[in-house]
Amino acid sequence: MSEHQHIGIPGYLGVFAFLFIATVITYVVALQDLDGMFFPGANTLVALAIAFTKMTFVVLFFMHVRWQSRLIWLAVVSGFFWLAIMFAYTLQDYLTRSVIGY
Amino acid sequence: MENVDSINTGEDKGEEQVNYLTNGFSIKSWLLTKDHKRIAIMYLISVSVFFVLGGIYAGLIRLELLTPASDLLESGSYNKVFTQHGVIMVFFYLIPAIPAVLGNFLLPIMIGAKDLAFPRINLLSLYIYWVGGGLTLFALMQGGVDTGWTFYTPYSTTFSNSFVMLVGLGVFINGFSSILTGLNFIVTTHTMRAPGMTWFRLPLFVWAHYATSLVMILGTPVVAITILLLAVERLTQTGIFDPALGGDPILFQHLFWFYSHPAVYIMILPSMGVISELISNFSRKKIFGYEFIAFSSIAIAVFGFLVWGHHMFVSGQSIYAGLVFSFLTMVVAVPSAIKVFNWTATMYKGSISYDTPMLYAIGFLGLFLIGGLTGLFLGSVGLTVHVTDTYFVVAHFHYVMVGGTVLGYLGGIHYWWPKMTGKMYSEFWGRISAMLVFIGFNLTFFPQFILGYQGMPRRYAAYPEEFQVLNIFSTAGASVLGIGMILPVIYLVGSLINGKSAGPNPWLLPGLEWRTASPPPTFNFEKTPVVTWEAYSFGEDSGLDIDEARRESRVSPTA
Amino acid sequence: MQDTSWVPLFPEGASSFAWEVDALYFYLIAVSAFFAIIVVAAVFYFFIKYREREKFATPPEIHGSIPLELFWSFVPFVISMTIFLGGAIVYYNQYTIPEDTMEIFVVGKQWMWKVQHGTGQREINELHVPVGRKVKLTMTTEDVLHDFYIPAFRTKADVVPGRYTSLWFEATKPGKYRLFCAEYCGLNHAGMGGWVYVMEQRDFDNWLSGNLSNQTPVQQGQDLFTNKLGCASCHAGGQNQRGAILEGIFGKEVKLVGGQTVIADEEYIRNSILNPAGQVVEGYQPIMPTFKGQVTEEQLVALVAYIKSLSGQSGTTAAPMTPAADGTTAAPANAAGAGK
Amino acid sequence: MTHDDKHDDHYHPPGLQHQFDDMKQQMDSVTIGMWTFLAQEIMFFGGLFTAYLVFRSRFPMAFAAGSNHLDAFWGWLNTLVLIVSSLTMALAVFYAQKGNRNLQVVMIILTMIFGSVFLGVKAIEYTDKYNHGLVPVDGWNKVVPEGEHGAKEGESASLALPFETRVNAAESADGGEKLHPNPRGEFQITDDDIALVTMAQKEGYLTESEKIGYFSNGEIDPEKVKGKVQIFFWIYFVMTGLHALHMVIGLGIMLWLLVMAWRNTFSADYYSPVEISGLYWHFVDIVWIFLFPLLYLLGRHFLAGGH
Ligand code: HEA
Ligand code: HEA
Ligand code: HEC
Ligand code: CUA
Ligand SMILES: [Cu+2]
Repeated sequence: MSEHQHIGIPGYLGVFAFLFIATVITYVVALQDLDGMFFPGANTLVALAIAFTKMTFVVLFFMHVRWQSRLIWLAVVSGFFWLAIMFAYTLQDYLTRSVIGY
Repeated sequence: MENVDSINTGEDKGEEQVNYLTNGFSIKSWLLTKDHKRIAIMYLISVSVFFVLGGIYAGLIRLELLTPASDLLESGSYNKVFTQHGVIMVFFYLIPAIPAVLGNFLLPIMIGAKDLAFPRINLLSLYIYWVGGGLTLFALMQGGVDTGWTFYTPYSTTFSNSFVMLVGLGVFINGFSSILTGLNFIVTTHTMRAPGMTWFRLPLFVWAHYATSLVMILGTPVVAITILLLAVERLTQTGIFDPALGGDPILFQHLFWFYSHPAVYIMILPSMGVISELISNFSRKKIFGYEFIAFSSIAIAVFGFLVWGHHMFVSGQSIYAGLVFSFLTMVVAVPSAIKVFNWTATMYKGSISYDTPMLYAIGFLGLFLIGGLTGLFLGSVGLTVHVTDTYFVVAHFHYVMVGGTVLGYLGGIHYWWPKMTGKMYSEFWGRISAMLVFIGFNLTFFPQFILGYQGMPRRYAAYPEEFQVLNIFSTAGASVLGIGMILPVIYLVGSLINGKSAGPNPWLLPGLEWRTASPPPTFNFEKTPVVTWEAYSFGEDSGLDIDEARRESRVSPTA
Repeated sequence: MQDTSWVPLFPEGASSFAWEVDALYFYLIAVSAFFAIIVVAAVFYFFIKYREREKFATPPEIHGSIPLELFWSFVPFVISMTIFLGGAIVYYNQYTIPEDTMEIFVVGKQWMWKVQHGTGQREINELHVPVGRKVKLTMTTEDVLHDFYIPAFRTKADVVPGRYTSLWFEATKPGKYRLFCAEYCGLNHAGMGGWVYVMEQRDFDNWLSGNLSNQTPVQQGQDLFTNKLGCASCHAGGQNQRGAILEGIFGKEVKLVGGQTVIADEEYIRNSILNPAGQVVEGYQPIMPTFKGQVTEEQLVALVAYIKSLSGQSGTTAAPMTPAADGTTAAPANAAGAGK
Repeated sequence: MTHDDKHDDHYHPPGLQHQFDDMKQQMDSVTIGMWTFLAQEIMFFGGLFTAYLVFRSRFPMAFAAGSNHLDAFWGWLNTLVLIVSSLTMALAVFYAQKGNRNLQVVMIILTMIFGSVFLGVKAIEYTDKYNHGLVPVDGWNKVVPEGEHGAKEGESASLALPFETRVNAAESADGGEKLHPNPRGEFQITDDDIALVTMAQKEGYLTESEKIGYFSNGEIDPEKVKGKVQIFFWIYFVMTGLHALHMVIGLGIMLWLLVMAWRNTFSADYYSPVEISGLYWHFVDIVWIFLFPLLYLLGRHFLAGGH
């Protein structure tokens, strides 16, 4: 398995630089009215997309998943998959309610 | 097969071997042990205490329901009694029962490991269980809870005057015990298998525990956080579940059932694992459709997460959601069906013994069948609208939980008793009590189906008179059931004193656990076994010396 | 529609979709019986036929069979889909509310049901509906979850605080049916029930236009107290009662929160019913709801008469209070024709 | 405990526990174990995220209003702090693998420092919420007697500059700490929040459930809006509180690592404790990566964009 695989110091710094820039972008973008410019929810979408990308980088490089066995990949993916199940099936109720009450 | 033989002779009748029980007698050697077998024994004792307590509550419930009026217990106490019965039975008995006792004891042995991957975490999980259980018992002594085991809001957050926080805390803490057990099992199954023990040579018991562990890992944290939110809301009197504060009680139900439906599979899957072992071994035949049983466990674990909304059909969730959850509920029933059919097919052309564990297994088949099929009634959304929150549900879940899991647990305890203690129990009393449990059980809970369809709501301290006759049957059955459950306690404990010595392999079975001494030594095997045979193979390749055993069987304890 | 009255231990069905639920139920019983008989018969047959004949035998190995597996996965799947479809159809009928309904409002409260008709008529723990009319209940609750359940109509729905849920039915047979609270709601959950009266339209109109009665005021008051208004759910006696003790108070001094005392005369009792928060008895929470607008003047008179009788006043023999759970005498006179 | 020793008759590399056969098995077990644990953690926080999701989808404006009371600058700073700590953590693992004790120790200490800075900033933020009556529990806020205040009412809603929350804006306008009167330490919102909702109503942004959620008799009801903002803060405190708890636990683990690293325990052959503690640390970082936009940023554009 992981015979000390990693991206070395430059690699780590590179990932860090990416995370840094992404954080700045998140912040700046949050102050723009993307909802008005594009479509409602655009702000949310962008913010979450950036967060997701950041997470992916941390998981792959800082947490070395990039070099791990399929099993570890499976563990990572299933964690998020289950989370998605919880979101999807809960919302499936809320979003299909009639508006009586709330 | 030399390695097999060398394993098989755990009983080189020479010096009394040191086994895990005789390896240190001080209290400290128990409390600080890292041996999974000792931890399992401590779990066995603790779980039994909770079972007896839960059983006493059950007795009180049944006594109160003998008459329509609420006379033995006034409604406040009755509410506490059934709540505590549910909480104790579910969280402190049924969920830990098979995994933490039988799984803990046997899983490492069955895969040929020295111990679980993380023995200290295993011990920690026991301590967490004790702390959680202790807190709950403390809360009960302070006055108990009356919210129902489901803790529905806003009653639990705002209206109940009972010890919701304390019990919630107990359940919350206990959850981590279950998470850690699951974690240990997953890792152990992945990394600790003996040479030659491939995935498809694993006993189905191990597969079942693997599937269970998945549910424990992915489900339990959700109920933990939910109960935490509930406690914080109760503490601060603001929050997200009480509509008076702008919250939403249905969100609580979603979060609660996201765990608690999969939790029913935490309860049943290990028992199904036990049944696979029992049916195959006591028919002395390879299990029919090994892969299908193995994968159906995983399928149940995964799809079990998609159906929680079937507990909320009338809760006010959207009609659309109700339909989707109903559909998925039907889909999860299929893997269970596959298992039932495979078990039945396994008996075909077997050589079936009538020993106690097998009686329990047959009992399981019948009762789980009824419990599962009535689950379909409940999953069929149009029908549930009528029967939900009635005794139909009560009957359903006792059929699966008692008829399924408890019977599987008892069968397993009998089956592995010689391994765990080195002593044979009394076969005569074993059979008697198995029959009593079966009869008493049906008498108790079958009438409740009828009551339920007639419309008797659950959690009622007093009920209209027209329901009394069936309730009398139910209470009578519970008495028989109670006797059936007490008996094993007596004769099993008795066997420790005067039971016959069991020998490493009293039934001459191929599983790895039967290839080491009874009770096993601390590190399970004298030498790491090398597995060269398929699971449940009784033929040539299993290396069992049948002729020798036959010759000996004239003096064998099972004769 | 089928007639189920011959089935032993079977509940009466009295709504337009009750028969659908029953049909689904019988279908499921048939499916269950089918599988149960197959499996149990096979198990028993094998159990006996292949019992152990010699110790430690090694019967032939059978690994399994893919076609068989597929067969017994596919068949249950198909059958379970029919169950789902059946359930879905019935559910759809139960929960999609038709047009042209008669709307009635229901408010749940620990531990009583308050019902208000479109015409303003109010009742407690009772529901009067005409036969053959589609009725829609719009429901909510003041405190915790409850569940409005009428077994004979084969329908129920949770009542959720902070929002409305609804339920509809069309009663098909005049009669008197049980009403339960089916969602656990605390102390007196088991007592939170009553009756549904299904009446011919003419009787129903009569009922709506007034509550004639030939009971004495004390009897009428007792009836109101224990059944109709649900006073007994708080004042029924026992240790857990949340309301003030009413036996023997009449004419005595009552200590109020804030230290005042008042004499419990007619006026005081009347005020206590209409404006309970105004004079709160010491040692109690001000939880008694106001009954203003729910009790007519006649009823007030009757209530006062009854409470007086609890203190042995005005020549009437003091009637011991009966528990709230027993609601069997509740039928008003003009609804009697509706019962069978 | 005694039986361990009896068993130890063959060679054990340092750090190998009795139940394992070799280091690889141990390393695999520990890694799988940690990832399984993290999957568990995902679901643990997942329950909270679900709650957030449900309420935000229902009351976006109240959440925007709540979000605007948070100081996005602090949140942003903390994100950076955590990212840096993640970097140092990754480097700690790197040096552990290299067997470089000194740099390893340095990196662990740096990680701990950044972790503490994060907690410090959190403490500042919490205090700020306490002072401004934003703790969602009545009576748990700073008591500001009537008369001692001087807060400005009716700030324009579009005043917030980058790096400034509206609370700051309102205060800096007067130059100095001015608080609303809060004699009973209740949860409070400002007129700006109501203004935001009113604005959204005018522009037709309110969803159906919001109309039910904020209105009484056809009018915006400040009490009801307040209730919804309160839910936001309740979720905010629970989420960040649990996250902070994880940070504290993480610091504890770091301390333990520091001791071990100091004693030069780790080498190219045995570094799994650093590696798996790193996994935990990064995970906690990831949670924050999501908390930051969800709690601090979403809805901010309603103000900045100047609707
Ligand atoms: C061990 C625990 C356990 C198990 C295994 C199950 C298994 C199932 N349960 Fe049960 N259930 C509970 C414990 C359990 N349940 C509890 C505790 C509650 C109540 C909680 C509370 O409210 O307090 C409950 C409540 C409950 C409800 C909600 C009732 C209500 O409150 O309204 C529903 C609804 O769908 C349901 C359905 C099912 C189904 C479809 C299965 C299926 O998995 C069953 C599958 C098995 C079979 C189907 C039998 C074998 C199959 C065949 C022989 C072939 C024929 C099959 C077909 C034609 C498909 N259960
Ligand atoms: C593992 C789970 C489990 C188990 C094993 C049992 C076992 C039993 N249960 Fe329970 N039950 C639940 C889980 C379980 N139950 C749950 C979750 C609820 C719902 C709670 C809620 O609504 O919140 C419930 C509710 C419930 C009710 C409905 C209460 C109501 O809604 O008002 C009833 C009523 O009959 C009942 C009865 C029984 C009986 C007779 C047994 C018997 O099988 C018990 C037999 C065992 C013993 C009797 C113990 C051994 C014997 C002794 C220790 C000797 C001393 C005792 C006597 C002599 C009586 N249970
Ligand atoms: C929800 C519970 C509840 C219900 C229902 C209820 N009460 Fe009460 N009642 C109380 C409580 C609590 C008090 C004492 C505090 C107070 O005076 O408000 C009280 C006080 C009274 C008093 C004054 C008693 C005294 O000792 O002076 C009278 C009279 C009374 N109730 C009559 C009635 C009648 C008549 C009804 C039905 C129409 C009724 N109550 C229904 C809870 C209830
Ligand atoms: Cu109301 Cu139960
Ligand atoms: Cu379920």
